[in-house]
Amino acid sequence: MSENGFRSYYGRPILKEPTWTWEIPTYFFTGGVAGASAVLSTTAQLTGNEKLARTALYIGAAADLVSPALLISDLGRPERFLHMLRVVKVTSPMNIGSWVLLVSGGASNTAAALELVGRLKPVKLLAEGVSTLAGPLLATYTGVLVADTAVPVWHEARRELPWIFGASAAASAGAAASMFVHPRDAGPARRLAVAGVLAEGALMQVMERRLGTIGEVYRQGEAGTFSRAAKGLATAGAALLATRGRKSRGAAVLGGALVCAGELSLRWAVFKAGKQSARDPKYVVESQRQRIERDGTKATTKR
Amino acid sequence: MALSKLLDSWPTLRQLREGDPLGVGRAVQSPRSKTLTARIDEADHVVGSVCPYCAVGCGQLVYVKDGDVAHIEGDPASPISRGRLCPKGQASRSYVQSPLREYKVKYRRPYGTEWEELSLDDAMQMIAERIVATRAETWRRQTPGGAPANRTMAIGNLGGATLDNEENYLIKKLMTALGVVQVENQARI
Amino acid sequence: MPGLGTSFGRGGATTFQQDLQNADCIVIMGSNMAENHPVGFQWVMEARERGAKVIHVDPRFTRTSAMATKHVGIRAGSDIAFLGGIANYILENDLYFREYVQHYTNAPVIIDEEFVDTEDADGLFSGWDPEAGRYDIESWRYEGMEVHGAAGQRGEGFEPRGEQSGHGAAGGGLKHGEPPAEDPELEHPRCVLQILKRHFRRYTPELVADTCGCSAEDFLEVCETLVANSGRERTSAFCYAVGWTQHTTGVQNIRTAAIVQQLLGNIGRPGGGIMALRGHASIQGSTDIPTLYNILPGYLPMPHTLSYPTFENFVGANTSPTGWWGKFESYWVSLMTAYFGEHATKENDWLFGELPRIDSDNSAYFTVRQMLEGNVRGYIIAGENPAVGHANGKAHRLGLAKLDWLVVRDLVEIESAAFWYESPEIESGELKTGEIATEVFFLPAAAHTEKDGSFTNTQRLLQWHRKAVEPKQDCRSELWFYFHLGRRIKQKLADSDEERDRLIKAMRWEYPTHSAVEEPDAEAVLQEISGREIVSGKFLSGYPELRDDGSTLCGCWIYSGCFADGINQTARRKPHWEQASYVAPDWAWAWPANRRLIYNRASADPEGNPWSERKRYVWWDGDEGKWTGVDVPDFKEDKEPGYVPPDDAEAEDAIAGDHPFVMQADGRAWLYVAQGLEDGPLPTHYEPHESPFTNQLYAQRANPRRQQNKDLAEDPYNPVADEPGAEVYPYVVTTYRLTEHHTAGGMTRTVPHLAELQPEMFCEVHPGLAREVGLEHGGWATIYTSRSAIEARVLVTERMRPLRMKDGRTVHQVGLPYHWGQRGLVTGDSANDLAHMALDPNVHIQEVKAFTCGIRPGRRPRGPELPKFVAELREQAHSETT
Amino acid sequence: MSAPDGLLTYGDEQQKRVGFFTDTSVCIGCKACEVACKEWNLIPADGNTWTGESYDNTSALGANTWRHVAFIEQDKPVRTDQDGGTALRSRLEAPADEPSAPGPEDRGAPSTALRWLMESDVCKHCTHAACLDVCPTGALFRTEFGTVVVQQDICNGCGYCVPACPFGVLDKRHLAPAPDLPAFAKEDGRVWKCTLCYDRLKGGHEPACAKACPTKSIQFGPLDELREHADARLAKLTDDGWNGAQLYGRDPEDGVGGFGAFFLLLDEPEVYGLPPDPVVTTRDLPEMWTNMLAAAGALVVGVAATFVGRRS
Repeated sequence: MSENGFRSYYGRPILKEPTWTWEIPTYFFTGGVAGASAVLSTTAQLTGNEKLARTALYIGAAADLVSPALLISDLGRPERFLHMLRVVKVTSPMNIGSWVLLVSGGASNTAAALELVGRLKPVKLLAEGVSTLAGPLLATYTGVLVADTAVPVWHEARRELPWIFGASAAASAGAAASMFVHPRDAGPARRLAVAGVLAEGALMQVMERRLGTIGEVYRQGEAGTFSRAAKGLATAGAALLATRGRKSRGAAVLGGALVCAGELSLRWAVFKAGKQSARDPKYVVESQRQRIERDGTKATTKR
Repeated sequence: MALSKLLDSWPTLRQLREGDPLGVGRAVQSPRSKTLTARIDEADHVVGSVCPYCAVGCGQLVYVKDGDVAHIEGDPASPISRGRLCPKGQASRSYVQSPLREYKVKYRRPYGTEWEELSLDDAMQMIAERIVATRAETWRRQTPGGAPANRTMAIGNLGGATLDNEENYLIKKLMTALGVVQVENQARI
Repeated sequence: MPGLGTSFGRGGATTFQQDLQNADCIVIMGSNMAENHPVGFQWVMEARERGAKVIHVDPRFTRTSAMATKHVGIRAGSDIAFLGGIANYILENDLYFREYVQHYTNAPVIIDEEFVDTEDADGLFSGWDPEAGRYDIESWRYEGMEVHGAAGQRGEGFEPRGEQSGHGAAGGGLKHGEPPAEDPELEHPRCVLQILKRHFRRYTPELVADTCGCSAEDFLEVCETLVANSGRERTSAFCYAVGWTQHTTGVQNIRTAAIVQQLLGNIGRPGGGIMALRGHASIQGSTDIPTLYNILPGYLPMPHTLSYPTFENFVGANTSPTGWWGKFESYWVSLMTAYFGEHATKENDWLFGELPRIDSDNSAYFTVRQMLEGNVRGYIIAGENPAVGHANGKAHRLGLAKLDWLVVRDLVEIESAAFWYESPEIESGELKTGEIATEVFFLPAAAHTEKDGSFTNTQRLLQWHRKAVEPKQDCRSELWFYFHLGRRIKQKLADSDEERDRLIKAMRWEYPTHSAVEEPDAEAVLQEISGREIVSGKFLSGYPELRDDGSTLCGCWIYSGCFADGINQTARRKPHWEQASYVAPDWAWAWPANRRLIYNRASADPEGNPWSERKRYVWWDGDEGKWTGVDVPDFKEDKEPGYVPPDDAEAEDAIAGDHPFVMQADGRAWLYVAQGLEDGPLPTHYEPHESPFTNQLYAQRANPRRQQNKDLAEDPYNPVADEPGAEVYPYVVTTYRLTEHHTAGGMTRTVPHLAELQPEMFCEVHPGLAREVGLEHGGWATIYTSRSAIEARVLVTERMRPLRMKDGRTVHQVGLPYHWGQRGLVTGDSANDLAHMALDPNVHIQEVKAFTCGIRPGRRPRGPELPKFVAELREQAHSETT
Repeated sequence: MSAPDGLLTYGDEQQKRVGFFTDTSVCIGCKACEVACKEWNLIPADGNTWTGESYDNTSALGANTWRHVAFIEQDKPVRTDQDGGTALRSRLEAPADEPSAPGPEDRGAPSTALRWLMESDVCKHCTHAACLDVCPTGALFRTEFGTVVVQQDICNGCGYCVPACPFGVLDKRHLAPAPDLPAFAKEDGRVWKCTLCYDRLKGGHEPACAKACPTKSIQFGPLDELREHADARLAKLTDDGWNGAQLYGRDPEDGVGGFGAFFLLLDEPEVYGLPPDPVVTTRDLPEMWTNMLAAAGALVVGVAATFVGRRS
């Protein structure tokens, strides 16, 4: 019964692995792109960078179209996707997320459409305003979504995850924009990408250190592979953007692509880490036993 | 009109109206949940029965719906089992409705390589003929030693511990009258 | 159940499950009650929660052991040594319940001086005939009593034995229920108690430890607990099942417990008794109303080829001058009237001369031999699966392949119906479908929910189950099948003048039918079983009303009254919470006479007062002048405790007021069984037919009277004990059931929700054995005997305790559930293919609880390689013998 | 006792909160509860896999197993006053070399102790239930009896409740779709778990598993009564010196506010595959939301910052 220090039931998992499939980590990425792009677009507009504003707007709108599609296809009963809007539940990040996605998606696509046809300017401005408010939420709530579970490596990282996801969103939005905007106008996008990558790198460090043993899954198995890939790709892309992004269009495109790939891998790393963490009863038992040790008492619900 | 009905049934509004702001209780209760009933309360009739497995003799209640067994559970009135059942007894419905259950007579002719169809009536007729013929050919009035025998040793009947008393009674009565003495079952203790 | 029948008078559990809650100690032995009778086990748990000791003595640590307050592991097949040791402990320390033993048992009776005990003949009783391989029991008799016979005729089947042996024995010469020679002080060297003392004297704690492989401490703890919880104030109960019966000493295992319980005064009292836990819904019913060769309903004997040319001496030999068997003739005549109506008359001896005669053994295993020898042409199987459920399944399947015709009736197509195209023998090529001549009829049967009828459960309780739905398509009840079969046969023979057809023509076979398929009315059959007055048609209230002049009919005298007043008493379902006591007499109907705890007169002292307030159950009410209590008194209601029968008294009137065992000729429980058993008046420890050990008590290793098939090629035996070649089969193997399945699996391997709970055949072995032969947990093992080899997944567990025997030898035991076969939702090899067909001599039951085997890692050989593999090992073993 | 979230929304429809007390000290491991549950709720069988894990071939709770009986073989005696036992080697460990059979000198030594723990696990119907909180559709809800139920006409199989449950109770059903689903459905796809026989409760019947349980190891009733009963039971077992007897999930102050279905265990929870100190994840949700808003704000600031400086 007692393998390496902790006891379990024939080594069987205590938690159930998340049933989510490839769509979800991919959505984390597209949602991030959509959310951050909205902010990028508006800010660009306010600072008179029309080209960047328009491109970011279109990128955001596109990402806002893909995202719900991904979510729906992951459902066990896709035909019931509207049930998400049956209620408003502040206790359910996924429910709130659905509303946010509805608002931000609706707004950004209205704005993009009006931009395209070039009419109803005030409505467009309103729509942009709305999506600018919704965007940052869309970009960060997914961090809460995964943190709000019993999976140790997710729940114990509840402080860092929204920040990491936000930084990752910023990086990918910036990178995406700098791929499609002429380097001359893509300065802010590049800086955003680079800054995002740097910030996220630092935050990952903090998170893994704080997680201790629980965090080891980020260095093991598929999660390990993805987080290493994420680091490598993002850093390389950021470096390229920083050094040659202003001069060479090609470098900008490649750099942007690398950063996007890196951010996608990051979401996959987090996703896989969750599965691995749920699979091994050790993380549940040890983290809870340690907590009892630390607090000298069992947990309570002070909500 | 239809819209307002739709809105009324929209839990988001009910959350506010029915004092369930978090949307975890009454407001989100579905139509099905509201009108849910227990299968046993829908039964056409209930029959008192006894578990067919071991000899503890647990009381069972058999719930019947549309001519089929809808559910079987323990009979609380039984002083022996007090409504409780073991996994086997509890699976009685699945037993009488087993996916492997046979509903038609199967016939295998001598040296045959597969089952053939046969009507129940023909089967009964053929079995009766076999018994009469076998009996006639192998009847012994006496043992080789000259003692009375009045029997055939060429026919046997096996089974009874899982059958009803009335069934065992007819088996023993018929076989004795036929001079079949090799009548047996598991009850060898 | 002659173990109980010969000891107490009736072949059924002496108590009822609910009463176990009143026990102060419960010994579960030869039973895995928690697993095989889980719902009945609730009453053991009730007792445990009230502070009772629960002792489980078993080769394995099972789910029952886990619930017990004490588990003692013993070697499979050493039960008599263990129980005999308890008897010795009680006798040597004078701890027996003296007043109970003096008055209520045959302890004071003096035995004939010709009697020689196994202690003095190295394991044989007097009367052993090595040629015939059987006992002449004359020397076992009570002193001063002639063993009456018909015209001096002696020979097999002469004495009433086996199932119906609870009566008749020691009949002749009893005066008012007292044998001629007794010593109430229990000191005469030839009185039963002294014989018993000498018989068990060598069953010391040390011998028990050496023979059973348990520790002397554990054994003594059991003895002390039992004794401490027996007597006036406290009672202990025994629960057993086929773990005791399925041995070549099956009946004597039960007899030993009967002796212990008599010595402790635990029979007929609340919280006491011997609870026989039976394994099928109506297995008790199928012995009461037997589908057995040697008896007729109510344990009336089938006439024997070698005895009783005339009805007079048949009746004479089976009528006990005293006790309830004194009315034998009225039971018999009423049955014949039920069978043959007006055709059976006093003039034609109630057709006695026409009745078929049996030999000493026409049991199922005898029939299989006959099949293999080509003497059986037709076989009907209804609700049994011998291809999987019987010992040496291979012999059975080969036998079926030699029949002309076979009828199988079941809910699903069981292995016994499919043997001709799907079986190990087809796989191995020993049988070829195209070469099997057997004509097979498979007829789908009706389930319990699809027919009316009664089951008799393990506590002699008849419970009616009503039809809930109509059977579909060709599905029919057995009642329908046999009724319409009989009808057709009667039609065919209606005009026959053949002598052989007289009985079938005479048979009463008119039962009302209903529904489109003409289903016979089960209640009409039950009415015939319960009995009626022929002229008035009045329903009988019980067997005291039966008459020997043909004016009453009764299909089963012990069930008489189950339809009293024209009411189906077995269908009564008054909720227990509406009844006055836990005895719940208004729930269904128990034989005899709706008594739930039998011999309950013994719950009062000889004067008729309760032994103690705590154990009050049935007592004599002096003011009312009758016996009263929470149950129906198992005694003539108004017979005073002090009643002394006059010398000319007969039958029940000859039983004294302080003799509670009213079915016995002397009204007393039998510690010593002078007549009725094939293998001895007292239980003696013998090794199983196949065991790795010699008998530590006697040169006689195994039961000398056990039935063997020495000359049958299909039933070869392993070399044993110190015989050369025994080391090829060095381990003890025991077979059993799991909670999740039922017997041969036909009722559970076909049910999805049960199949998934225990999906594969496995064997249970100790880590020590696993290391010894290299078995890997979760891997495969091949287990082999002289008969066959099977494969099973390996479950390594400390619950299979190895036992350390006298000479420091460790004995490992292999555990095998026997539920699997070739068909069903989950399949696997059948443990019974490994077992042999050596039998207990009294009831012809197989010894599947203890035999020997070899085991090795890996899967078994396939196809023709399998029989080759088995044969090679067998030859290896036997070549060393020669 | 704090009312479970949502129960008070029923007003006059509200019933007494009911639940299970599963007393493993009388569990005989017969699995009647597993079968009773499947028979009543018409749950499909889901695989004939032999595990070799003692007598447990069910392995865990899941979409098709709402009662699961765990079997644990140990070398501890049942009661502390009994003699200790020889090492019961777990199948996971390599067989040690020293013989585990008693040595010759052991002849006549009392048999060593073994115990075989059996426990029927089930959904805990938490006072503060994470699955209920995180469900985005309201498919999971608190019934008028205080139990937590997945409404199969609502669940869209988003799977959020699956990792949210600290006990791994809920799971998605991948078997063939039920009749109430559209034809194109490849698999059921919804999440299933114990409903505490919601339909039976509505009819005034006790849940199937509790009714079947031969030894009343599973007891059903009003939760406050069950808690009193459990306290008394624990006191008795402690007096009788039972090894490791403890209540699990009885405390209304614990990380999930107490279980609606709680247990009396004879060893630490993790031995039975249960978390030693579960917490409802949404306890920390407010903190997470504020944290997220900060991050979101930071994102805006960060983006804005990238426009500061040189304008081309």
